[in-house]
Amino acid sequence: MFIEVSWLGRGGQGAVTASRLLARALAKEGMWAQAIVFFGAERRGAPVFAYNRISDKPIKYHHFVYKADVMVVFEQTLLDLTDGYKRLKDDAMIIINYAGDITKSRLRMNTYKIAKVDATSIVLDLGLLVAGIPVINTAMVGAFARAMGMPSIDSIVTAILETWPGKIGELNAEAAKRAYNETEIIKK
Amino acid sequence: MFIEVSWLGRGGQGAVTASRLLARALAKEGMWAQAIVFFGAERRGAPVFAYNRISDKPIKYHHFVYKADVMVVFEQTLLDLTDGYKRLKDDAMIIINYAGDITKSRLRMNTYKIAKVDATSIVLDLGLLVAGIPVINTAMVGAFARAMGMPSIDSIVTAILETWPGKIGELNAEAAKRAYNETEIIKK
Amino acid sequence: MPKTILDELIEAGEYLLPGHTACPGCGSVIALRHVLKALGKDTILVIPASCSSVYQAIYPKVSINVMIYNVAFASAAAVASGISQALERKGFEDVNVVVWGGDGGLIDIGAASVSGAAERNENIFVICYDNEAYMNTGIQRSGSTPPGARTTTTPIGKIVGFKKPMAYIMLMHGVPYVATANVAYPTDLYEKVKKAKSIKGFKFIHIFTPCPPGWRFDDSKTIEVARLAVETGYWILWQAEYRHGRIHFELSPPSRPYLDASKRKPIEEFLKFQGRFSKITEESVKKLREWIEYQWSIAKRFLDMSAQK
Amino acid sequence: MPKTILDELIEAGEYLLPGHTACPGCGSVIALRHVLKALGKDTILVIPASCSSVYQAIYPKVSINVMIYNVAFASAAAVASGISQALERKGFEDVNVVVWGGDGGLIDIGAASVSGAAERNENIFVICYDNEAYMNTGIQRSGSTPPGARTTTTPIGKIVGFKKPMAYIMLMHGVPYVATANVAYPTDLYEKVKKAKSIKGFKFIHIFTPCPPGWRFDDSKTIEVARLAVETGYWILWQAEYRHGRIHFELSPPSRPYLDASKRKPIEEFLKFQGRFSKITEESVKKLREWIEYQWSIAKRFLDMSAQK
Amino acid sequence: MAIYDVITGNDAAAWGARLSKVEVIAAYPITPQTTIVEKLAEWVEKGELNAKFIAVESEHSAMAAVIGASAAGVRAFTATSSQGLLYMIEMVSWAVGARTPVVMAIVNRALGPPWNIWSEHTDALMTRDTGWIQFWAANNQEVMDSIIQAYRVAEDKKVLLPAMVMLGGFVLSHTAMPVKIHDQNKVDQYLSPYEPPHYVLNPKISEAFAYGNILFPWDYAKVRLSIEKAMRNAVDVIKRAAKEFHEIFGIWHGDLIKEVNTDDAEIVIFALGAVAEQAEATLEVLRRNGIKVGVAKIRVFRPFPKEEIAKIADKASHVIVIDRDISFGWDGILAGEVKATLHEYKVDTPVTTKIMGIGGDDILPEHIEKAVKEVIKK
Amino acid sequence: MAIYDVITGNDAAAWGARLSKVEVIAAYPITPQTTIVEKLAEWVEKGELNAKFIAVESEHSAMAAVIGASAAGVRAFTATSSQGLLYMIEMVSWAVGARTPVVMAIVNRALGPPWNIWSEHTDALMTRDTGWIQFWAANNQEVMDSIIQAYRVAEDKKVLLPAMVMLGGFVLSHTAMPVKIHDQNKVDQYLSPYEPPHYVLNPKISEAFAYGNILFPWDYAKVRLSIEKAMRNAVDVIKRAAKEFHEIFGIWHGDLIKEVNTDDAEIVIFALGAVAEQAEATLEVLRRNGIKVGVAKIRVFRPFPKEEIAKIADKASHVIVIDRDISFGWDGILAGEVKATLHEYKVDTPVTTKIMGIGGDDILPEHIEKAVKEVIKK
Amino acid sequence: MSKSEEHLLLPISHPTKGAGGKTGTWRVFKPVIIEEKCIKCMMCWMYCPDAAIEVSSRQEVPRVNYDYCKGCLICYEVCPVKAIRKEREV
Amino acid sequence: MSKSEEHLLLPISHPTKGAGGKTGTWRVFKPVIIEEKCIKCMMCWMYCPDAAIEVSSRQEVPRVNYDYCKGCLICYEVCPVKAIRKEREV
Ligand SMILES: Cc1ncc(C[n+]2csc(CCOP(=O)(O)OP(=O)(O)O)c2C)c(N)n1
Ligand SMILES: Cc1ncc(C[n+]2csc(CCOP(=O)(O)OP(=O)(O)O)c2C)c(N)n1
Ligand code: SF4
Ligand code: SF4
Ligand code: SF4
Ligand code: SF4
Ligand code: SF4
Ligand code: SF4
Ligand SMILES: [Mg+2]
Ligand SMILES: [Mg+2]
Repeated sequence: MFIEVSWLGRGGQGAVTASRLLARALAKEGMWAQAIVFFGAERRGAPVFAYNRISDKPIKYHHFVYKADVMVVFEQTLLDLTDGYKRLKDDAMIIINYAGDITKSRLRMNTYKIAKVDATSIVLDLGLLVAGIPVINTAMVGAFARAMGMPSIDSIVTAILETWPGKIGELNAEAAKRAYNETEIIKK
Repeated sequence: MFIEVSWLGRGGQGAVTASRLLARALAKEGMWAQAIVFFGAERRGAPVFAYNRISDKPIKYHHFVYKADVMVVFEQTLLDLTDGYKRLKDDAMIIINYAGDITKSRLRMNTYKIAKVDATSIVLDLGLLVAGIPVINTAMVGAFARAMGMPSIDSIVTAILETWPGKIGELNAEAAKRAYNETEIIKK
Repeated sequence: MPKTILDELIEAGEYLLPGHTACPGCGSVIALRHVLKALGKDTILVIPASCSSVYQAIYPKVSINVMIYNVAFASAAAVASGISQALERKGFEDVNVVVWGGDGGLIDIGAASVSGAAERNENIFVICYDNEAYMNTGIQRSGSTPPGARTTTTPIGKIVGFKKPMAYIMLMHGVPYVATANVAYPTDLYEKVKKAKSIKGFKFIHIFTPCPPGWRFDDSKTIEVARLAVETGYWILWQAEYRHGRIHFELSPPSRPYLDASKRKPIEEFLKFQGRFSKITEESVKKLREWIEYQWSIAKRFLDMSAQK
Repeated sequence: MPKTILDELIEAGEYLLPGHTACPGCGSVIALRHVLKALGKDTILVIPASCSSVYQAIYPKVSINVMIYNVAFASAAAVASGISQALERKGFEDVNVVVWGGDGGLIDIGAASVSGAAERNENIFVICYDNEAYMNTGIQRSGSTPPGARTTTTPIGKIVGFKKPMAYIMLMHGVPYVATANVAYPTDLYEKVKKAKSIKGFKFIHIFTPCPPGWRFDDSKTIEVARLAVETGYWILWQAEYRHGRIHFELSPPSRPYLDASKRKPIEEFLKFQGRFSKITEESVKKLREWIEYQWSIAKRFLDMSAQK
Repeated sequence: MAIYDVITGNDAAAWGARLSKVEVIAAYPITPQTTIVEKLAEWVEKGELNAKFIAVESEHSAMAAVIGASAAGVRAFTATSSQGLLYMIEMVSWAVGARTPVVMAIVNRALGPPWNIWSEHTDALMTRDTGWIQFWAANNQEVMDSIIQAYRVAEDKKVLLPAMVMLGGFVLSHTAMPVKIHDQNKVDQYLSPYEPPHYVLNPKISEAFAYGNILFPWDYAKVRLSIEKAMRNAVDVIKRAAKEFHEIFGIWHGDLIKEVNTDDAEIVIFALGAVAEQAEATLEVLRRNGIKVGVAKIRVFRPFPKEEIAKIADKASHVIVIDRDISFGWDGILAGEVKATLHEYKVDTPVTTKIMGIGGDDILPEHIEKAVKEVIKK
Repeated sequence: MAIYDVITGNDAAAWGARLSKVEVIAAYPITPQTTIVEKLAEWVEKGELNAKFIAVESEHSAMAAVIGASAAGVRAFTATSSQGLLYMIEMVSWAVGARTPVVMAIVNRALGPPWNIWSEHTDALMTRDTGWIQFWAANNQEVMDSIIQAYRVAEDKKVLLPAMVMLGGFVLSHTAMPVKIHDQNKVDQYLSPYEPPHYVLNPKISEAFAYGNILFPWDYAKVRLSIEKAMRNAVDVIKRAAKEFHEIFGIWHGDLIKEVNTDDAEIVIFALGAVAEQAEATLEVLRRNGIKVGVAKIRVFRPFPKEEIAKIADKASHVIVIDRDISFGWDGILAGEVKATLHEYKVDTPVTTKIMGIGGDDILPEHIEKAVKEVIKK
Repeated sequence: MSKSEEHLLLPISHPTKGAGGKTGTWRVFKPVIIEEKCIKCMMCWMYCPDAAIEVSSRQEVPRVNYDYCKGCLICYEVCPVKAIRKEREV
Repeated sequence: MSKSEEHLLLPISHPTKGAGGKTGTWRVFKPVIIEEKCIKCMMCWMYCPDAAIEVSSRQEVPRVNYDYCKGCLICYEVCPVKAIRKEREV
């Protein structure tokens, strides 16, 4: 097994943390996972790239992911803004945070597998905001688990609670669980 | 021709300047002369070593003088204090600033050629003191000219006046001239 | 209608171009906008490593429409000295050579070069925007961080020292002009920069500029937080000129009421908005109160002094 | 007969051993003698590049009988911080960690590390002996050189800036203890160091120490020159403690009379002994007078402040 | 009990320092080093690590403070990158003359101007003359383990020199991967508390002395050359440290070098840190294509493992050195030293310098493959 | 009209700057560099040199100030030694990225601790990766002339890099010897006023722009490699500068290298600066003893004259490199680069490193003779 | 750049509006000025960190440039007459 | 030092009287205390830069240690009762 994941978010949304959480959760299930980040000169709001490499044996590669098997998109505009499609394998899966009717989105529905979740609403509902910005990262990890069938949502919850013991952790775990449950796999 | 000179003084007495003046005066007569200095960690009062190498053609050596043909000594004690004799050729000339009867000195009169001058008195007489210390360097250059027969006292005076235009220069030129005249060559 | 400062500000145009890369609600860029309006086109900004080296945007574009020279962290005041002397040597006298840097660059690592340039009375401006931590590297404590504030190197708000009173320190250098400013009072800031422009020699301006992500408050509250700093007496606005052995010190209008301590709002009002103080201990609050008292006690002394002249 | 300070000084023994390599008449070593008497055996001197790195003598011997750590020029206050924290970590609380350095090392190149250690309130002493130039390298101008003094980099006495008022600058930092001293008043110095010893945290002492070769005066006049600095009002002796938001400032007895400007001797008396001022211009003398006025104006303000407490 | 976790290289560095029970930390923030320091500050403030954290005002002061602390007899730690390393270089060099065995993590980053925060090795390589022992870590486990080993080596009485541990900026520093965090007891068994040499800067336990006053040339030359002797001694100490580490923890990162498939290799690639591991990862593809390539991961750059390098190169028909660095007007820095070594050992295997990845330019497997194929074509 | 005088190396350096009509000088005192700066300060204060002298508060600021001045379009100069050079090294490296063609004299001195003020080359060699052009002067005439040439080279539009001129501490800096001080008109003819490149930091004569903001890796890598191109261009520019200097002033110090008796030499000695001249002086005795020795005085260390060195070594049967420096855990620095070069050029002449003169330890003719004789015995 | 000038790659940046991209896509809420309510005090203009409120004289109602407004809502907060409302965007 | 410890050449200096040599040879003039005149005020002792005036209690007349006196004559200058005279030496 060798899966490459690409995360597309904005400074402040927590894409980097998401990829690390995912790696940690996968490790709990015996997987070897790397979480990589491309730091631009990010102020809050600028696009942020993060990646994972997942395998059943140690990975020694140290470059970015250029053709992802899975892309987790925090906001539709980012895909256009960053030429995201170019960095996808032909049969890749896109997991997207999207509120409305996905068929009305600008997504290239024909080309890729698609899973969607309205993470922003989940998170606003839970009051998970930092300095006014809804932090949807844990929710998106939950969505990943659902869309990819790994890791288990339990491992994710454990990883979240380890990372933030206490109230914040619980809220985030809740966000992940809800997203896990609410993710729709539009196209497989 | 290849002559190596060693100057023995104390911080504040101007041995370094003396060796440079000598080189400059010699250059006026077409000679090639180097003036080298060993800087210890000199505060005022500590022993200071300076050297010359003199030749009729360019010198490319860059080390100190270990066996001098001529040693100019600003103060008798320095010879003992610094093991000065070890740094002399067997038939070297010692030019010393000494006030009294040289035969009463601790100098090894038998081994070396000796010239003496009472530079301190000359200089005190002229009021050539810096911060209380009699500065005998120009006088000793005058003594050198007399003892070694080169350079001419005129070249020395010119070099002095170039170095310190004005009153100070004249006083120093006077010191050099007096020393030139008063130097006794005890043993040749 | 007579021309007001507001008209002047509008007519001055924008040297800070929209579409820069500062965070939403950044106090530092608000200050920079007005500083540049006062300085005008004939300006060279010397910028040490800081948020401003980043928010000006990335090669091959830049979001600031005056000359910018980005320099190493500790070097700004010295680079500016070199530029200023070179221009003088070439006969260009009326160019503003301006260091625009953060508290870390000018109050910590670059303190010796700022102090050295001040002592030599170089003909430069040193303008420090103070967001009270190393923001560009992710909110580490600086020498300008107030006691009790949480940063990533004081994660539970340990008291290390004392916010370094840089403007007073510069004042002691006996340089021609020193002032403090605050982004909530842009016309005061604008006038101070104009004033500084009219003076030859070393000018130091210290601007209070809240930082929403670094202080953990909502982006929209920048001005409110900044204003509270003045109203609680935490940040005092003043300017001072040194002339012939005397310091002429004056409180700026927004701070005048607070000379009377009873007029000041309680410090808690300033603290409560900011996540960095959310777990502040009573001990730290006491330290902060002492710090405020200290700042005012100095200001008062200088006020008398000027009165006495 | 009751024990006087003089008895104390005698009983303290000598930590500065005879046969060191300072120049005859060196003011710095006179000060060091008394500083060491006050500090005693449990002391580590951290010495940046300066005359003191040389006058302590050459390996394998040393002329000072307390622990000495010679360090790079700009690093002294930071090295001392590290030592102090290490000793605290190991449970040794009553060791004096003392920076002993010159004006160049502590007021110029090392200013940021001194200021940083002060801001962090490290438990160290920083003692600056001020001979008003870089003496060890042969009398170049420093930020502490008075206007009009000839040095090898200001060979005809060009006015560059302003002698940096370092003690006032340190005072502004709000550190527990700041004082000035003068080698002509060794008991005053001794008592100040003793006082500083009793205080935990950052202590700064600025000592005026004439240098015969650097200032070009006769070796025997060191004390006279030093005393004239006080009597002309050029050097003001004071000490100040910071406690809970307040500075407690007091003039030391030798300087008290000169609060009244009319009691001060004319500055020319101080200048005339010194070759470095032999060609001083009227303009420079004016600058010097302004500087003196400035120093006193600040002292006065702080005096009132303490009176007011 | 050891914990497995997925952590960044910077967290691994912080863990290395924590497990080594450092007593004084002084550091100054700089991207990408910051999170090392933040982690340590957090542990100290929360009482999980019994150390002093000094939030100094510059890197020069950071190194100064750890030198002071080390001289006063404690184990001291710092970390930096790029400009920060250059800003402190006077003190970096000083730590050697002071013989203070501090350990420093360097998160490699390019130098300005223009500003660039990404990975490049030139920063740490610029300090290669100073007398610091240099470890280059290829992955996060090695980061942590090398810091622990570095203290063993640095503090060894035969060595007494400071040591650096390098990790690539972002490539390792901000990349999370599985790491085994060792059991404290085992680390204690491996690394005893720091015992300073026969002098300590503490008047309560040592007689007065002075360190560092002027030495005349003849004495100075001896003292400096004694540093070279210590450096030579370090070779064996490093080997032993790696061996015992393996015995206790079961982990082997190599000692001076870690060789991968060099035995039968016609082409050997030499590289440092994560770049070497990237080359290692690429091997598989190349070997699959029938190209006999091996990788020599240079783990210790100072003392430079001349003998080992000469041996490896001797067996191969071509050497490729990948340098994520450049010495302008000269060569890749590692390449230069490999070439010099081969000349010294009379090994005439040709060496090709490949400068790659400057300023964080991503090094892809394709780049390495291409380099290998070019050499084959020749 | 040219003047002959007997002056120290430091005075010669000051004269070099003066004749080059430098416009801004910023410097900080350090033994043994001080008298360069004192001389310049004196000329400026007396109005003999129309320049600004900035008495900065540290070396970091000295280099910062000359970078600023150069960027604003003037010719700038500084000088330092040892600790001072290390203290400013961040800015030394910065000047290259800033492409400011400043010239700096380095009076070589050993590094502390312990304190030592005497000659050693390690200080300047530690900056060899930064991208500065490096001239090493063998005598006082060459000190002066190299500074003038350095401005020609540094400011050349094909180069635009800063340049250092090295002189041995005390050995040259404080040793007086005859020097021809050139006629200003001739120097003006040789060296035109500094014309900055297409941007100048002066809003009165140039449009607004920013220099130095962040570059992404792909752009950064190109920009850094362009520095390497400039360094390569420098080779020809240096040669031309030396040639024209010879034409105008009748003085030839060599260009990249000055060869002495290498033609028929069996043993060639490579060395830098006054050490090389010391070796040259020793030749006479050795040749008298029938030993065929030559000396290659390496005048330019960056760009490193690989081709020239390979050629010279190829003709000889043994090379001795005298290093007044040491890179701990490695080799003499010049020796290392010579060895690497020979490997690259497939020259198998053996190379012997001789580390001598550390911390000002005097290098005597006997030491050099001994080194040669040892090689012969082998 | 010609090949021969490659050694002189001076990375100079030019002042450009939108150098950091159309930052307007960063917003969660956007401010909307209610013309009728506005008293043209220019507080919103004065405090906008992004120079994203445009005005050429005091006689005009300021306009938000949504390409560059980052939605910090400082303008909303400082408007003395509540002439600005916020609208959810994402 | 044994061969095996050569790598550990830590140049430590030990406190020693006369570390800089017998500095007394530097003198031009030397101070001589005139016992009869001395009022034991200890000013000379207090100000001697070289700690070359010795005294163990206030009851004694101080003694000059000529091995280390550098002849600066500060003592001569500060003596309030002119109980010190100077004598030419070189
Ligand atoms: C020598 C050096 N050390 C550290 C850094 C890393 N650094 C860049 S910006 C910065 C923080 C700047 O803080 P401040 O000056 O307060 O400006 P702010 O980021 O808060 O705007 C730091 C530590 C650097 N660039 N150079
Ligand atoms: C980084 C660095 N720059 C310069 C020097 C050279 N230096 C040594 S001592 C000294 C002057 C010290 O002046 P100050 O601190 O006033 O002490 P003083 O010599 O006057 O006692 C200088 C410039 C140095 N050692 N290190
Ligand atoms: S971190 Fe703070 S100071 Fe920096 S750009 Fe963002 S808001 Fe402004
Ligand atoms: S130069 Fe001055 S300060 Fe230095 S040792 Fe001599 S007298 Fe003392
Ligand atoms: S929301 Fe912020 S950025 Fe947008 S216009 Fe208002 S103040 Fe400007
Ligand atoms: S702040 Fe409000 S009232 Fe004032 S100009 Fe802006 S919208 Fe109009
Ligand atoms: S002359 Fe100077 S050194 Fe000698 S005893 Fe008197 S004060 Fe001391
Ligand atoms: S100063 Fe004079 S009176 Fe006082 S103790 Fe010394 S010799 Fe006696
Ligand atoms: Mg800041
Ligand atoms: Mg001084």
